[in-house]
Amino acid sequence: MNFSNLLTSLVDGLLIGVVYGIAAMGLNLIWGVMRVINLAHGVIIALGMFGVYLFFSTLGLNPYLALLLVAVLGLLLGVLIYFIVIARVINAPYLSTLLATFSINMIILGLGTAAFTTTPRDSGFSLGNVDLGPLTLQGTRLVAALVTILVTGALYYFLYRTRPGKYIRAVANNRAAAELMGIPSDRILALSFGIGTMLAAIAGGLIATFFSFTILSGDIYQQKSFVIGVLGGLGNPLGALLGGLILGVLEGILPLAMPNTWVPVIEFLLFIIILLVKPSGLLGGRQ
Amino acid sequence: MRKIWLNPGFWLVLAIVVALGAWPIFQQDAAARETGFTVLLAIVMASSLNIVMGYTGYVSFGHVVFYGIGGYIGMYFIDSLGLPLPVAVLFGGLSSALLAFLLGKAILRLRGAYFALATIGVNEAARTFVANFQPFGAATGIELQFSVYKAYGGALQALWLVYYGVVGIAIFSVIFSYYIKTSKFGLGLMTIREDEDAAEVIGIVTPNAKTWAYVLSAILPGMLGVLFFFKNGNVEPGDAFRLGFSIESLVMIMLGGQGTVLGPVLGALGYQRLRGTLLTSDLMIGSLPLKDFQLVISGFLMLLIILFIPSGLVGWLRQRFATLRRVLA
Amino acid sequence: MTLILQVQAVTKRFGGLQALTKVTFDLAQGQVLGLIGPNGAGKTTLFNVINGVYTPEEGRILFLGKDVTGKKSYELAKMGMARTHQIVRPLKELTVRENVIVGACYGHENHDLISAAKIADEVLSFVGISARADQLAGSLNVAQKKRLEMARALAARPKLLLLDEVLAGLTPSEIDGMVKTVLSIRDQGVSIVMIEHVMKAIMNVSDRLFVLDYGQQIAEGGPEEVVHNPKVIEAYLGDPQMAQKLMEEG
Amino acid sequence: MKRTLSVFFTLLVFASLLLTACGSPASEPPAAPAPTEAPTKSEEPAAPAATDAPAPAAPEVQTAVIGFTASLTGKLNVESTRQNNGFNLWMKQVNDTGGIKLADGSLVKFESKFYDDESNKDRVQELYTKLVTEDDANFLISPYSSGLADASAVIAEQYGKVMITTGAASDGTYKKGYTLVYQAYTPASRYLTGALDALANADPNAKNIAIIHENDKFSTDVAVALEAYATGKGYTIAMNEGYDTGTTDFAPIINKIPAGVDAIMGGGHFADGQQFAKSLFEKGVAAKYIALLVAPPEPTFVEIGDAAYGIVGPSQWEPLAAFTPTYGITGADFVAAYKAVYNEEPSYHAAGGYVAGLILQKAIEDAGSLETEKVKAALDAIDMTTFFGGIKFDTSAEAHGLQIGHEMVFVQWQKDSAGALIKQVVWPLGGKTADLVYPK
Repeated sequence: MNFSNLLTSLVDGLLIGVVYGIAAMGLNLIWGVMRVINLAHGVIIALGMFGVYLFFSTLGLNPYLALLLVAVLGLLLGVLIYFIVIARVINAPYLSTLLATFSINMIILGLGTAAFTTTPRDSGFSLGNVDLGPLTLQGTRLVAALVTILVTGALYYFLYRTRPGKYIRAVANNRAAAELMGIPSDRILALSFGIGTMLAAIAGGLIATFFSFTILSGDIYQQKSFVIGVLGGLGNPLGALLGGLILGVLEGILPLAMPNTWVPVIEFLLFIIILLVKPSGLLGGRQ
Repeated sequence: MRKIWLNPGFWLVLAIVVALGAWPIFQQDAAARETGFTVLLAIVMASSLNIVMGYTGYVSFGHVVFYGIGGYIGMYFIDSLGLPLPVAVLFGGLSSALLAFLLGKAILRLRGAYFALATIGVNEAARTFVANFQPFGAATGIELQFSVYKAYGGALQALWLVYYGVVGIAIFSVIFSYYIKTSKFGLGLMTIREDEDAAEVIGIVTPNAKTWAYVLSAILPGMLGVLFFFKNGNVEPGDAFRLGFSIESLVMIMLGGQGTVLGPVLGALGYQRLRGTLLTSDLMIGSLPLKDFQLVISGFLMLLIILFIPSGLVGWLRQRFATLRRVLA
Repeated sequence: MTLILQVQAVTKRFGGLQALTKVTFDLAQGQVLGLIGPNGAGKTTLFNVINGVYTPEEGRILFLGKDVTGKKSYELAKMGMARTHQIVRPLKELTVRENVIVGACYGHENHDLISAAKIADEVLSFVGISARADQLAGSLNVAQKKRLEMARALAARPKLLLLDEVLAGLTPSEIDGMVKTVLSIRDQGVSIVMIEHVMKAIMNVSDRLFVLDYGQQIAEGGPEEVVHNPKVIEAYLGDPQMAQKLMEEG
Repeated sequence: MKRTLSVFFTLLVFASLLLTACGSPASEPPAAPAPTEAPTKSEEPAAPAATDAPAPAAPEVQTAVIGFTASLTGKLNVESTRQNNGFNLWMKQVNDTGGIKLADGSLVKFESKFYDDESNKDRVQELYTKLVTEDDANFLISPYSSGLADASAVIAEQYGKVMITTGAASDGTYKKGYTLVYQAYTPASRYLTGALDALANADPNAKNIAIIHENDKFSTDVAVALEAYATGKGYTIAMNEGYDTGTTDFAPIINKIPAGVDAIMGGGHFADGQQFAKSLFEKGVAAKYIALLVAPPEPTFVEIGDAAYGIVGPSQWEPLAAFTPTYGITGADFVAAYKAVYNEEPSYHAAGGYVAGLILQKAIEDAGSLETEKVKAALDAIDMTTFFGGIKFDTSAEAHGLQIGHEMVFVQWQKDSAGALIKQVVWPLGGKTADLVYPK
């Protein structure tokens, strides 16, 4: 193992880590605000992939323009799901919310399989490569990193500098108190769920610009999102980016030291250990 | 009051399971036997998970781990050591119990959604570990020679034998489930479910109680795993640790009513028959066969139940008709 | 006179916050100790420390003469300590009788279900909610829930009973009933530590009073003596209403 | 006593519940032929074939049911659907020509019965038992993957039904002592060995290969056999590692490929293979030869554009590979017929589905009967060339039913004169449509 090999692995890890980060962000936000583990997160990521793919390949829309549309659709879908389903179970034991979101997952997955089959799709989109010394970086991956940073920044600004964002944080902090202060918690929760699914859809859309995918592809990002959530602090959407980067780098570097198939074993053991030792996440975060 | 045999609720649930199990035997009908196998398997998975989820209030997404580990250990014993099936089944159950004991010591400290998340981690860690574990064949899994069935009088007899095993385990599982529910230990578990901190103050040794609940819920799935994979002739990591199977077990419990003895039984029966019917249905929706939409239909039904009768069928009946409580355990 | 509980220089901190500072007192067999102090004085924290919910940073707790510092709640329960919670914690999906049976089963006498059921019925009629025995605990009103909470603790046949504001939120006639119940519990030989804000009641019930303010003990002694202690009055001045009451009663 | 009475009452309630619950299976006694579904002996008035049958002295027509499960949902749904299409095409053709004539002069037509197995093992045995006992299937075709095929084989053997496997490539399945299971495809152990032969032919000096495969049963079997074959021929295995099923990010494992590797071989199934090829291209990996499982022969592989260029892949069958059949239709006819019905290029899964039917047809014709024993004897004796290639089964006790007549063909994505990517057969040399582009 030489230096350039390590460097390549590190950079590759960071690039995938950014993607993991944005994929986990929505899940983390929803958990933080309403204590709901959204088991439909993965399939919404997959819908985001199909959204960008379909706009691009059938309408010839630029994928990043398509991404905007997909984001808006994701927001609407989230608000819709909130009012139809989540609002009714949000005060029920957490098992209800788990199973409710899981049934949404089943419904979307069933419809998706009927509509798209499980044939892998590939957008075939490319922005060329950038060569930097020993590194070969794809344009699409760099843009994805950029978009993620922009989205994270925007989310940060939204949560900390705007009124609805502050409301969201107030509701996350103490829903009963926020309601007493006259914050319309129902609408704020709907907005949070909408933003959560929007982030999932954006993540999916970005992934579609460089990876092949099927309707089932969201699952793997959902699972990684759990790990990332625990790494970065469950409920802390901004920690998700950091958690994603850590996971990405681990996945990039670990295979240099061990057989590749052992990496997921390490990953999940690490997940359990962190949960046991510090359930609020390696990087702290609100409890 | 506390005597099991005087309670009609006990007889009702027992009779349902006995009848379900006996039907294919009286008919000597192989298709009924296979259907029965699927249903009874689901009943045992749901009933045993109910001990942790319904009685103790800990939602586990990792129940299938016990099924998978038991299955693997049993298959390993049959394939590599040539042990007879009943011994392998026992070992399967014991090794699952041991795993549950060790796991329980570690992760049962976590509460609520954190525990649920940890069990997902456990499932994935187990699957990826076994996929690398050479003695269990790593990714290739363990395959049995067709000739192993000869020792049991050929494949036909072996399939019946496995079926009798499952019937026995299923009957045992509901008696067991009922017994725990009406025992002092069960009362302690339900206290933990209602309020774990209060339970400690009352004097319930919660770490032990939870661990034992976990262990007791793990034994029967471990035994079932051996029977199932023996019957199929092979085991692979993906089949043994299928997260979806755990989730289906949760769904069955929700359908029937968590924390009741009858609920998981009816939930498992209903769910499996519904899926089975949808999968083999010839009905068409427009130009598309209904079976293409079985996932959508199942998801939709489940959503309706969660939104409108969250305590499940049995729970709902018990709430609506207080007089039925004695009958619906 | 045997000491049932000895609290020796107990200190408890939460991060930078000093919740209890070198709290020391003894409780003799069969006595009632009233624990008073303004809101936030650390009374419930003290209960949690005695009861094994929290482990103190410094000091020792002796129960029945044995050092039990750092022991878990359930270990203390097995030794004969029981408590009620300030905010009642009924096991909502269980019946009232089952709630009490749990107490008898897992207390220090370790009864089986059948003998526990007998004890439960006795205790339920003692606290006066036998009529509700087969209802789900979640369906009781506040006063009934408080009685249930007490019944569950009593069913354990404790040697030491920690009562956390069992009178709060009750009507005057309910308070009278509850006071009688507490006294008859004491008459059965159970030692009691009781947190209470209803001064009149606690002065009637307690053999001694112990006053906490900002985690410090500021007075201890007979009820009359304590309420005339200037330090106590000063402490309560932060809470004018309470000071007023003390003055009147004094 | 009140209590006894209530027990009694409960038992009564239960009994009535039970009757309703078990009502449906009870109403169709399994011994009687199911009246609506799957009639075993009847005319087929609806089928257009009915008009073909000569009116005078109509021979008795019986219907043989072929049962199988398919993965309509779940991760294997594409392969499974294509296979179904191919099979249905065969069935339609046979039925349209009036069916197969048996020794006793009667005609056999076919009907299929299939269920969704959701690509998982839970219900496979239940469904196959149902196919055999309730739907009265005469012959079975296996589910798509090896694990599921294993489970169904137990049932086929138990009820004495011949089962043709398609897609169940693992050699292990045929070494378990089954006697009625016959493999239509080349087994896993020979999936990539031809790719190595092709490499040796193009460049005798390329000796250093890396094997990177999906960590599942099928791909691991292929990789293990390939490593053994390669070491036997004096190759150096620079690395042999797996990746988890469902992997999308291949950068970490690609970074592990040692410098100076001549060839990269492996892969797994479609989705990962496609992504793997794409990542190799994007990371500018300088291997002279890349051969991957499953994905390259698929027409949609080309969606990844230039990344597909030069990739070699094994295929059970290719439309371009011109075998001269000794039995059944020609490749060109198959392609034309398939396109006419399904409006797409047939993949090898489609051809596999068709050939499964063709194998049964040949065996039934030779046996002149639908009886398992006779059909089995005929299958054991088959040695033919179809449009799909050679078909011959191992009849030894150790590996009964293993396919030994069929060879993989290897395709490579090349560029035509206009620069568009096209698929060419490059190996075996006898069937090639273009020379291997090497180094790619």
